[in-house]
Amino acid sequence: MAKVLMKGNEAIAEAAIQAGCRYFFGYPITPQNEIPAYMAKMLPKVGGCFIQAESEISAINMVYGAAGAGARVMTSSSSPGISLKQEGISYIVGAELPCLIVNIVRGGPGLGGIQPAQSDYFQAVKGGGHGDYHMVVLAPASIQEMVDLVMDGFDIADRYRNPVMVLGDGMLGQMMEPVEFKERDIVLPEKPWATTGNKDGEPRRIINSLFIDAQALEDHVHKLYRKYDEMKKNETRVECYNCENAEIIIVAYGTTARIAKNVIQMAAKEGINLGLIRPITLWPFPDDTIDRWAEADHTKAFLTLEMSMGQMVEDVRLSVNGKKPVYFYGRTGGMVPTPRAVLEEIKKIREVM
Amino acid sequence: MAKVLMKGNEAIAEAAIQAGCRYFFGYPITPQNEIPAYMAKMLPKVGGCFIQAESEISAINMVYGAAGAGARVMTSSSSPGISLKQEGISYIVGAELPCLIVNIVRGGPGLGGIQPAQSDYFQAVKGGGHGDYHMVVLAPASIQEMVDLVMDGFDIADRYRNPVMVLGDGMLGQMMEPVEFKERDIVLPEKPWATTGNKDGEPRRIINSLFIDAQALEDHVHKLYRKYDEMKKNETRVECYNCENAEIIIVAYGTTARIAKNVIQMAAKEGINLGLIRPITLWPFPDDTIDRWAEADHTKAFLTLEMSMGQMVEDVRLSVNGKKPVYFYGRTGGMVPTPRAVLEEIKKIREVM
Amino acid sequence: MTKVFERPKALTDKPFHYCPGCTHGIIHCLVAEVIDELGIREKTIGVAPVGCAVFAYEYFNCDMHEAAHGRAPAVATGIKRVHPDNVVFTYQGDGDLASIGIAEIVHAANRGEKITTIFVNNAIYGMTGGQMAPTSLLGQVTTTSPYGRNPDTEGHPIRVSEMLATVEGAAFIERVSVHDIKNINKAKRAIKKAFQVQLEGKGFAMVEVLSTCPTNWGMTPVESLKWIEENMIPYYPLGIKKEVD
Amino acid sequence: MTKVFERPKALTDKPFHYCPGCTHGIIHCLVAEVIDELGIREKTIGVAPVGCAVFAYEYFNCDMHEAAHGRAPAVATGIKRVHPDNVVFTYQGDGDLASIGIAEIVHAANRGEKITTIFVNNAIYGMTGGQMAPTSLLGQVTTTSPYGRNPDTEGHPIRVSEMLATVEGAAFIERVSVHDIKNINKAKRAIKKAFQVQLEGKGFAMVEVLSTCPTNWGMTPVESLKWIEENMIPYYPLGIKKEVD
Amino acid sequence: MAKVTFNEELCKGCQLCTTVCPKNIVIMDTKRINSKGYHPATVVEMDKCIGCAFCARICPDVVIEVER
Amino acid sequence: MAKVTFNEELCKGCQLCTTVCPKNIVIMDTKRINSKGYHPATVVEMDKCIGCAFCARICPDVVIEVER
Amino acid sequence: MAQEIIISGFGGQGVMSMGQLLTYAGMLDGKNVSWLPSYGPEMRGGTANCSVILADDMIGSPIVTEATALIAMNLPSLEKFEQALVPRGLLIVNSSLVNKKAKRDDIDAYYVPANEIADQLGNFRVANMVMLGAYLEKTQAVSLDSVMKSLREVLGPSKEHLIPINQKALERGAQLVTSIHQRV
Amino acid sequence: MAQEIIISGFGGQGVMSMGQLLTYAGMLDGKNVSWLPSYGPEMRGGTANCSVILADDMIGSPIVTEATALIAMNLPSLEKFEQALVPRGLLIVNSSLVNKKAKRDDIDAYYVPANEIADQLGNFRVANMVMLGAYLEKTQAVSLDSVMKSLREVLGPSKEHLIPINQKALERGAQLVTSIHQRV
Ligand SMILES: Cc1ncc(C[n+]2csc(CCOP(=O)(O)OP(=O)(O)O)c2C)c(N)n1
Ligand SMILES: Cc1ncc(C[n+]2csc(CCOP(=O)(O)OP(=O)(O)O)c2C)c(N)n1
Ligand code: SF4
Ligand code: SF4
Ligand code: SF4
Ligand code: SF4
Ligand code: SF4
Ligand code: SF4
Ligand SMILES: [Mg+2]
Ligand SMILES: [Mg+2]
Repeated sequence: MAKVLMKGNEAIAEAAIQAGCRYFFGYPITPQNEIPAYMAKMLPKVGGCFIQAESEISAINMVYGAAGAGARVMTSSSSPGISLKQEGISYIVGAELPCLIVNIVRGGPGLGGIQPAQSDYFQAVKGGGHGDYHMVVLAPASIQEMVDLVMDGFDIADRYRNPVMVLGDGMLGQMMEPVEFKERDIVLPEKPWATTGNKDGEPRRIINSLFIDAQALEDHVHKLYRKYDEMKKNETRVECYNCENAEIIIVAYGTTARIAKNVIQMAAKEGINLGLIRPITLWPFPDDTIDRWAEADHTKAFLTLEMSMGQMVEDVRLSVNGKKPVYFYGRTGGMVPTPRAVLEEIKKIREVM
Repeated sequence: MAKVLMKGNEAIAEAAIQAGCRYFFGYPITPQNEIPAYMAKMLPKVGGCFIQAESEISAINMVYGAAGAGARVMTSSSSPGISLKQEGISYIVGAELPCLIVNIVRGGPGLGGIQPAQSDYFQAVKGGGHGDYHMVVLAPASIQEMVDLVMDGFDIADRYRNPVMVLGDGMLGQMMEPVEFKERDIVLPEKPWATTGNKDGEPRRIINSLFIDAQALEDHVHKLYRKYDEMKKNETRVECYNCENAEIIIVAYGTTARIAKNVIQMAAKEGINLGLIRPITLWPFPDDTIDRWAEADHTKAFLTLEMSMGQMVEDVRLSVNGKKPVYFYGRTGGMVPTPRAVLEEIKKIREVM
Repeated sequence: MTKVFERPKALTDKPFHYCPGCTHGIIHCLVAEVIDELGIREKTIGVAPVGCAVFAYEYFNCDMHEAAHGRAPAVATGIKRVHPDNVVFTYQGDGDLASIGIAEIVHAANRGEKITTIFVNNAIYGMTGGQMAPTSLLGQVTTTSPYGRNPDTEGHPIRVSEMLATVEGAAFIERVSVHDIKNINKAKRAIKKAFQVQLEGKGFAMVEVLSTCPTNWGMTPVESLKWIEENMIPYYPLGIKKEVD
Repeated sequence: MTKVFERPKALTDKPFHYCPGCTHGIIHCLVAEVIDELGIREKTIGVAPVGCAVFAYEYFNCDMHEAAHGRAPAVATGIKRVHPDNVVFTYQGDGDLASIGIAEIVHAANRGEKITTIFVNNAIYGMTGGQMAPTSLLGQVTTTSPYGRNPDTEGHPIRVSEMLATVEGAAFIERVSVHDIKNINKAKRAIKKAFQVQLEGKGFAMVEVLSTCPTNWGMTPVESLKWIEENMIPYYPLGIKKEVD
Repeated sequence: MAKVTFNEELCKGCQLCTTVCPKNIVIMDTKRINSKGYHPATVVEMDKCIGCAFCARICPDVVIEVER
Repeated sequence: MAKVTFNEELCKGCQLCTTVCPKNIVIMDTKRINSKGYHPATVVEMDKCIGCAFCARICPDVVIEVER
Repeated sequence: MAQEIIISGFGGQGVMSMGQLLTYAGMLDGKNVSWLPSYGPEMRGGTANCSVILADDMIGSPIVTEATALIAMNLPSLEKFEQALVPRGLLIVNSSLVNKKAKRDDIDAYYVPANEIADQLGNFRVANMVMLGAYLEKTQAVSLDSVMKSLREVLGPSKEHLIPINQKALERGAQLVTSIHQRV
Repeated sequence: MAQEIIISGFGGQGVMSMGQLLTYAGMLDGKNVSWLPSYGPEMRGGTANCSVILADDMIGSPIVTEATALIAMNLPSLEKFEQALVPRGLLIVNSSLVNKKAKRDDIDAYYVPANEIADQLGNFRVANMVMLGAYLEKTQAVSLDSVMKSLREVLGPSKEHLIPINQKALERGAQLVTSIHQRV
């Protein structure tokens, strides 16, 4: 198919529809409003259903219901709205249901602002909700990748019966880039566990996250963690760019990874050899990859680049485990780092190194 | 004052009242129901006000209003209810208001169970809500400490104009121990920023977390982080027990720290020298203390003991930074580790060490 | 001899965990009988609340979904939109529906969501040990209204059926009681009607059932039935609050 | 010569950020005048919503608290309970109050919380760029009802005032409009009444004000006033819905 | 001619059934105790039973079956 | 004898004031443009003004002061 | 040595208050003490139990997993907790409701018809005190003095009149285990 | 070399669509392209702006902080973004609404009375196309062909009739900057 020029948010919505998603439940919030608007327009045309829920809490619980009923279903929001969904997300994990949750992050805390940010990393990756759980968290860095990851995301969610989160930001949601919708065979999996009405003689289907007996709950959590081990094995994704001889490796995802590439180009002109490790899955985190590059002699240090006060940097430090110094540079509250400022920071690091 | 025998939950409530807390907004949930019940009974007697809010979301927003109005105010809940409060907590941080939030943790994810757990560590410590923020998180290990930390918690909250969380669990909430309410001079600080009515000629008081200009929001977040630096410097608390010659140091907080002490005693009988580092503040985390013991020659390894699938262990690893191996043992879903099982685990570690 | 009363097919064999004399059990039985009588067991999907009826998924012999506290109407909406030809019902307590979940029920009703809601009003939070509900009566002593519910600070008991009757999407709303045989029979007819309204695609249907909580009311089961009659019904008048043809 | 109209003292000097012709500005002005006339500026604490009026804290010249989306009534409750002698009001849009915040307003009203709510119903989400509100009219085209609001799937517009009038704690509820001078004057009287009810400690008071959103309605400001008159008022009848002595 | 059967192990001794029998033949068997620890309800003088099923109708634990 | 004063910089050119003046003397000044980019409202024939303040009353941006 | 006790029975048998009384008395005796209830929906009609620890040393976990004593007020309690007793642990069974014997033979078991005795004393509610009396007699874990003080505290002035019957029940329980040695 | 353009003006001046058109055309020309709007409440009546990048290489950040060109449709835009231009950067000012000159002297500035020209052409809405024509003439950033194709795409069949006037506007803008060299 030919390339089309599309806003990130609209591309997400279109990708979802092309991936067979027919149900969307959401509540308006900037900077992701193009997603529900697109869904409201297009879903009725393909026999699907869009509901503007009365709140984010209702939205995630409609998702909970629809996912339990076997649908390929999605919701999207931005930071404060995602905070409201935390209880629901924890339930969906507990009940082992697949769905896609999009967070187009804006500056926080509180009402904060509406400019792009990456300050919901912890919430997405460590678990903003209660209890032991994880989600695969996908972090696209271009509109094309958004499309691809949204489509993959639904498959991953179904494969493990676990919600998947796409973590974007206001910049990725609002910008336009050419994008291609590759043809895919959409095979929606059988869902023999879904509530569809209990046919006589068949076992009932029960969607539930309550395990009143502590031992039963522990067994259940262990079951979830066996799935997480599988996800770690099979779903970890990462891009390494120019790392081969890099003196300093930048670790960045999404928008800041794009900036990092500018920095690398600028630095190359000044004879400074930088690399980039770009986690595409923030969970599972590509710790092995980082560890491997930490082992390399040419790698003198890491710089984690984020639009936050330093969140992913903890996972980078855990991966590097003391082998090399890990520095941090970040802007927050909707400020986007300029390539030049990052380069200056790197020069400072080279001086103390 | 003489010791009295009290349930953990009731002790929390009584401590709050003795600390001058006069406003409580909450919603019932097991296993913390004794807190609102106690408050409902006692607050009217001291001229205070208890409201059972219509939901946890309303409760945290009533707290938001009352804190903005200058009150010493508190809410409590358990895991699913705390998830629902995440947006509100993020707002309270953003608006720089003091309050005390109690989480008597139960097993998750989802509806989970009602038995004690420590699986909300990430949520409490990394930020379950959106945006860059932190709270001081206090982790008592006895009813006496609950009382003391609740009282301190209010002071810390006021000192920094930031919410403080007390992280207990169903066991600490339900058990009874003798407790002493030490006399304290309660001096409630002046709150010249609180909404009380704008006297002519004085500047208006505005409680707000919106900073629509990204640079203004970043400045605001930097201001918060300067407070966090202060908190790290002044508020970190930790207990070290028997670490002097310990071969393996257990890191555990709250209920599991109690169990760790049993383990240490049992081990001593078998000639095994174990120590315990017990973080009392989970944030700020006592990384310096752990680092110091990691440097010690006698320390061969750490074992993090949690009632979760492994959450605090990440902070332990970050503190140890590769200097010594860090092992993990945990039970989850409401299962409480037995001292004997932990000792067995330690013996296994000693074999591979 | 023919059976004139036996365990409905739409109930599983699992014994109820409810306290002795708790009328949750009667209401379960009525819902199950209606499902049997309408012959819709195979296409019914139930949504259980968080409350004493949390284990409803173990009792109703159909596909079931355990919702988060208060969110059953949203969960039911999700299910119903995916399976518009199935019958979807929620079973909710007064804490669940009238307190934390009031937004969800108002908007499900307002959307005219084609679901059936069984609203069990026992004027208290049973499961969590007897806290005040929005429906607790004035003066009622609970663990969180230890001096009796005071209208000045806690407001008056909320009449949810009357409130929901004001929204357009509500097609059928009736309040019933189960404190004696006559009323139990009426309750069953109301529940049947509420399912029929859904089958006919008319919109949202709800039956509010006045129910007991002997344990947290601190009464015997027999006294509790009397308390419904003497204290609840005068404040919560029985009858149809809304019916759309 | 004496001033017959000037900027109320209870407004700051800050120019409004509202779109040209948006009647949020008129409503702000009315609230401020009432505060001035009642002489309560020094004891009034306002609660701003999330919505186009989010910056209300910059405009009302009294202590202000910016609430989370929909939660203004809870925030106001917290403030009022701490300062029962102050005057506390919320200013909320229809997305804020009737959608995400419906639970908070129902329960503040039901508790008889002694606060005053100014509810600005413009049948749309202004701030986020024109999504459907629960109050959007049937057939109304918005970004999330691109084919016009359809009652079968989205339900009918909700009449919040009528609904809240059913709860006991509501002491005064009136719906007004600001589409012409006569109605603006009526609106002011209603707002004044709603503050007086609070001052007299009678309970919860709310004024629903029909308001325009020229930007997202896609009309000129003048056309918008007409649209209120011709389309909104027939569905949302003006007048007092509840008044307790 | 009617017959009621009690699934005694399910009975929680709540006594509701005893209040509705028009023939007053349902009573609590205070001599026996089931495995849940309750005195179960039972019928004396079964021949008086008219099979109205009131007892079954009000039983919250679906203890009673009625035949007629 | 009445007088209206426009704080022109605040005017957003919405025209609401022009629709309510009983004397029809409020008009948009299409020749001028304020710093926000709007044509401001103004009064011609001020002597006809009766000081009813309708224009001020309906102005959403509190642009107008009226004296009488 | 620390006393680690499990007390278990139906809800309504006074299991929790018996544990609290013992804990309170331990505190008055200057010991370190803890009391931990089981909580959860199984409280509804099912069994209730609590853990009590009385120790001279610091108390770690308040959960009793290796009990020095078990007071079993009904059959499910005996079946559930018998295996938690340490070797030579003390078992006291309410033989009024439990018609089975313990399976283990490495423990000290006593069978006390607590309900009958309580009935004889004229108040079926004091069956728990009969059991507690038996336990105290066998272990001397806390002083009778402290138990009586605690009782006064717990009952409060309005129930002062119940003190004598409670005391009687304690005494009868104590007598019983000294006289009828039903050691297995 | 990559073109990094900031286009800025009042809401309603067609700033966003001008940017999208340019981006679309760049895509048709086989370039890597990105378009990024400013968004936020300041859109309401205040200024709106967007960043456009047209590059042969990969595009990193889509935010233009070092602009090769600035198209300023009103005064606040000039004041806000002038300093973002690289040395020798291209500035095109809508002199119909801006009566100030650029402060910097290390840039190429052109003053185009876009509103007047649009009015002359009979549709005030095409002022943006006049500015775009000027920009294209100076940079040849994308082919006119692609611009016309994009226009057709963007306008759709229902507005097909507007193509000629838009084309005219483009041409007039181009002519202007070749004739009147208002280099500072
Ligand atoms: C988010 C959340 N908040 C609170 C709870 C605790 N909780 C469980 S049931 C319940 C109320 C039950 O009352 P009701 O709905 O009236 O049902 P009943 O038990 O009376 O039948 C509450 C508050 C919870 N599980 N989740
Ligand atoms: C939790 C949360 N959800 C969503 C939003 C986004 N949001 C901001 S304002 C608004 C709705 C505004 O509509 P309304 O209340 O009708 O006010 P209006 O702008 O029309 O005056 C929404 C959904 C938010 N800020 N926070
Ligand atoms: S607590 Fe009350 S509502 Fe719950 S089962 Fe027992 S009697 Fe019924
Ligand atoms: S968007 Fe609508 S409601 Fe908001 S300021 Fe503009 S016109 Fe008013
Ligand atoms: S069926 Fe009727 S008559 Fe027979 S025992 Fe039951 S209630 Fe009595
Ligand atoms: S009503 Fe049912 S449970 Fe109650 S006593 Fe009668 S048979 Fe037993
Ligand atoms: S005060 Fe009245 S008459 Fe005078 S200009 Fe205004 S509207 Fe017209
Ligand atoms: S109503 Fe006010 S803002 Fe509108 S045109 Fe008149 S003066 Fe200007
Ligand atoms: Mg209830
Ligand atoms: Mg609105």
